[in-house]
Amino acid sequence: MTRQRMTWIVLTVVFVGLLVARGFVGQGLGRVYVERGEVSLAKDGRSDQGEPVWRTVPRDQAEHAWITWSRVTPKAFAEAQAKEPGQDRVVLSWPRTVGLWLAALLTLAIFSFLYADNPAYKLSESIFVGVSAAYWMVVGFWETLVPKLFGAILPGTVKAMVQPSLKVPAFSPWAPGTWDAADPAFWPWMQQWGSMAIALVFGVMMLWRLMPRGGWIAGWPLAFIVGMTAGRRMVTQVESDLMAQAEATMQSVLPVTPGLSAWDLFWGTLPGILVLVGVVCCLCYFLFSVQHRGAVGGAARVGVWYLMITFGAAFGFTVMGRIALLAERVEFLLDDWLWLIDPNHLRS
Amino acid sequence: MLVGAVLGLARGAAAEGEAESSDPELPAFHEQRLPLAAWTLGIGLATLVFVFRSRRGKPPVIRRLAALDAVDEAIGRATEMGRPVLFVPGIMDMNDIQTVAGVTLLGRVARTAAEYDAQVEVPTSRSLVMEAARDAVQSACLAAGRPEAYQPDRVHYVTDEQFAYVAHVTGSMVRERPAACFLMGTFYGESLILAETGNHVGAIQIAGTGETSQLPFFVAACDYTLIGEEFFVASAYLSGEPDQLGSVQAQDAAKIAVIAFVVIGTLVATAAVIWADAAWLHETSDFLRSAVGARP
Amino acid sequence: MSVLGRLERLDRRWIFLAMFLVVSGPILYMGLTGKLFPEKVTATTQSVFDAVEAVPPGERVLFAFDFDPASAGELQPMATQLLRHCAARKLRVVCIALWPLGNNLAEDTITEVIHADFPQMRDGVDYVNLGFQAGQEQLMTLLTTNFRKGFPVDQRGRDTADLEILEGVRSVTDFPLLIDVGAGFPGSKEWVQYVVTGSGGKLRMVAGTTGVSTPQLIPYYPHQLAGILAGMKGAAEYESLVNAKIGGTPPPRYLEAQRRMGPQLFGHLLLVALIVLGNVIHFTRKARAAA
Amino acid sequence: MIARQAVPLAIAIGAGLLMAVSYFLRPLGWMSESASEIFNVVSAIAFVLGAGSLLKANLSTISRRDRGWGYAAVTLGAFLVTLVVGMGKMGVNPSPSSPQAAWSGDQQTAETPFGWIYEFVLSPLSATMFALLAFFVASAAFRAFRAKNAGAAVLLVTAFVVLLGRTYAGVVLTDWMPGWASGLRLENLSNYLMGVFGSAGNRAILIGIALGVAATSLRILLGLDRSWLSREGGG
Repeated sequence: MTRQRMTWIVLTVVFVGLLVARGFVGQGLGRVYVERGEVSLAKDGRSDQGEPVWRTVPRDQAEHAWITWSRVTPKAFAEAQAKEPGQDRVVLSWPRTVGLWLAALLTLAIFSFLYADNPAYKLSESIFVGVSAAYWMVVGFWETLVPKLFGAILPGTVKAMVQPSLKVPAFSPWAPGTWDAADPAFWPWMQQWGSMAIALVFGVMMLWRLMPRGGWIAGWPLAFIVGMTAGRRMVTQVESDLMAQAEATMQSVLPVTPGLSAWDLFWGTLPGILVLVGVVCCLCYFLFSVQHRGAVGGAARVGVWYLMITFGAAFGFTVMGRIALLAERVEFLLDDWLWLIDPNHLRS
Repeated sequence: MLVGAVLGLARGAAAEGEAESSDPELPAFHEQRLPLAAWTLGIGLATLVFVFRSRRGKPPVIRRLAALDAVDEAIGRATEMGRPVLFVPGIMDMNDIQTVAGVTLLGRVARTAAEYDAQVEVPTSRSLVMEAARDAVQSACLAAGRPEAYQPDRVHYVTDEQFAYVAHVTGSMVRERPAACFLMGTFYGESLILAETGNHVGAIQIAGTGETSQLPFFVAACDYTLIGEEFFVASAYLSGEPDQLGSVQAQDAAKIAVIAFVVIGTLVATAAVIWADAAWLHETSDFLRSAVGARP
Repeated sequence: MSVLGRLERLDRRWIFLAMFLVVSGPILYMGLTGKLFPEKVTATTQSVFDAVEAVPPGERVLFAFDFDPASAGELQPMATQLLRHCAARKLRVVCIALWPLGNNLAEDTITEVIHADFPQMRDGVDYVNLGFQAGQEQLMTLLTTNFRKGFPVDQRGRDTADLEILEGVRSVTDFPLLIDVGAGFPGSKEWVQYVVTGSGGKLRMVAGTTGVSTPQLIPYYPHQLAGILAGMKGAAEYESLVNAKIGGTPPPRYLEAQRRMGPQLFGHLLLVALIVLGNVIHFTRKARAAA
Repeated sequence: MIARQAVPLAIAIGAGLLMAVSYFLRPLGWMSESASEIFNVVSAIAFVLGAGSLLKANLSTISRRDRGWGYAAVTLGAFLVTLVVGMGKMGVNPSPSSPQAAWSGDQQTAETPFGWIYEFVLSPLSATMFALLAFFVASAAFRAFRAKNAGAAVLLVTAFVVLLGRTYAGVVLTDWMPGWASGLRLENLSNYLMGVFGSAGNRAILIGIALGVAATSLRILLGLDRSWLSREGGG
């Protein structure tokens, strides 16, 4: 048996032992409680736009009714039980309790990668990739394709099934007789519908890659995207970075307040001069078609120093947030899962 | 349908134009963006001038960039060791210019790899980037005269989720032990996770990004880093074509113009504080500042 | 093997273990004992506190929620304490959001602070939430000329022209103080560039921001920005200042940032120690190589 | 070859020039909005290609019984389950304001299966992966922050000052300094380093990036750099 495998076994056994022990001490650990609520609705006339309006009614008169569950603290469960033992309004949620344990185990599995690659990490990595790829596809479908593409091309269906607030236009692309250029809603609709039609054509071209022949057509939408990105970034980047940063630097290095002592004047002027020198020297470092010798070389060397200070300081400032992220995960394990600490007084 | 769509867009434009131009305060041209137009045209003209000069046989000499001179060495090492080369084009989509720059660089790296007979692995975090990267690698193999070296499955999509992508890439780094890692594109928090793992498996690492918040981590953890603008000249540098080198020279010309503006602008602004009564100094200062987009 | 040799070949997993211990140790200690580590207030934080103190009671302040749940870990404690400080000073607070999810966070903060601890404050008179409006920096520019056009209705659909709290407000400069809690674009930097710089000193601004984006704001302090709460540490310092001002034993939700500072303190010290150790090894080896 | 080379180049140049020009002309202002909507939709449609690549890679690993094929099966299973649950909005109640539309409900709450997957699988995994950074920051600080040359020394001294200046310990360490030397207190020193040297460095980097982006875009729009274009296409 290798030393590494030995370490794994010892760690796992000790950990499971502690976990079992924890389960029998005090309040135990890792449970989620929920409170039941009800939604029961009946139609209450129609709005000015002809949409049905719904109001809450007693359960037996409802046309649509369902039960909701919202998360509450273990303290709320204890209080509800103390008031009325055996009540069924606040109960233990099995799906969420299982979820909490799954989340905790996945968290530990990812941390185990720090020791070495191992089956637990590989398993959670596989789950992570599969779930997240599907997750973003689902989000892309329901948040982009349905409201934008289908909303423009099949507005009636989208309104009936998904998005009742959608305004169905009075125009149809297939029936030019319905077009009314005087209607203020017409041109915005034309724009929306037109872009979605182009998007659909481009999308089909992209998917042609899956066909045995003619996959080169996917190069067209890609070319559109690359060109569009290049054209837009060319101007916006010059505006927001080049010009804005140059403007920020073109300030008087002297403090505007009159009547300062020589000492204050010196300290007040220094930052402006240092910034100017720094910007110029760093830009010299970025000169590519000039060899870094002589004056340019000297300036470039100073520029490198400035860049190193910039990176060092940014590193120092960024580290904070990183440690906070780890602290959050540790709090999740100790507080939500193991119930070892209770800083927010959720259980007592 | 496409015709109708284009027509619709054109008419939509006309209508919006009417609606807006009926407001006398809003002329068709964004006049506050006049300085921007001047800068953009200036950079464009400089590019044309220097490209033509370069074509006429005066290509500029570009200073050496150690990170890019190391590309051949890194790929050669991968070939010798029989290990793959990993290329990560960032985690953003094709509507980010850094991803576009990363994909053009992938084309250069893949060409060298095809010549050296090294395998390039490209996991991507976006479907469109996968398609663009496949195109780039395929044309690189073709240009290297080895079309059979192109294996589309080596350029594959993983997931759009930032950290699931990172989990997969770091996991496969530890398992496949690439000899060289290229991290070229837009990176956020994951930059250091990738760079430290690559370092741990002993890969030569060359990184490049324009994401200023991540540069410190790449500088600390990678062997070579293309800092900001260096990342954007990398593709031109590696191509060695006179046209592209000419455009790099245009970048320098624009940079010298910016330096001149900044130095003169600061001096004039300072002078305007010292001689507060001299109206012409204030006017000059305001003019210079408005030329870089300052609003009165 | 010598100590130096061992340290040079130190398995990085020992460093990982050390990091885990210095972060989880303080969390466990503070969680079990309820004790906090002390805070020494730095100048940037003190000036935020002073700027809020300088606004006379009854005046209005504009409070922008420009973040989302992803950065709420660092920023929510700041937002909570800033709102609590304003309410305790009897300032009238107008909340807005330039990030779509900022609106929910503003609502949560109002519930947590005003509804719970300042029930006498009246919606629409002493505080209001105008909700989210799209438009980013264009919206900011619009607010400098026509505030009500930027926010025509409040979160509950009331016309802002009828709100008592906005009586006489024509532009954003009619507020003496702007508080921005921001995580990125659009956020504090844009407020400075598009609103504060053009106000000619009429509008003062304080910002609460994440550790990652702090470097971009420091150049504006102390002229355009009267104060900055920088990341977790800024939040913790400000929390201790507000708790000291209000007095009494604060409920646990008002100690969140200070609780998070325990792991920060030891984490930073570990990093400093690691840098020192790394260089000691480096220079000792160099000296030996030279000898 | 025209359809494969010349047309895409023409499309790219046309789209790029239109986007650039539309930024200056008010009547064309709608273009950028339309273009980004087109991009979003094309990118959402292209998910099919990503899914295809994912399925193909994992299925071939499974069918070849490659090392680790079991993990490929897990990925595939997780992918399909999430996809079916999410696409069908399974177990999602309609929105209370419009119960007549069956699919109007929000599936981001933990009550729904899809929301459960987000809250208990995706979100903890993502947060934990992000938290690994704290460990890597530590190992990088030990390994990489050594004064090998002048530049590296400057880098590490700055990081050192800022790190100390951001803790209680560092603040207390230099708290004794008298008022006239308050600029040397660690917290003020770190602000000064960032505010003066850091902002000069950042400005120059941003100006450089802007020029780099403009030149890269021009190289694409002038057809100088065509390495992104497909030579053969298909695949």
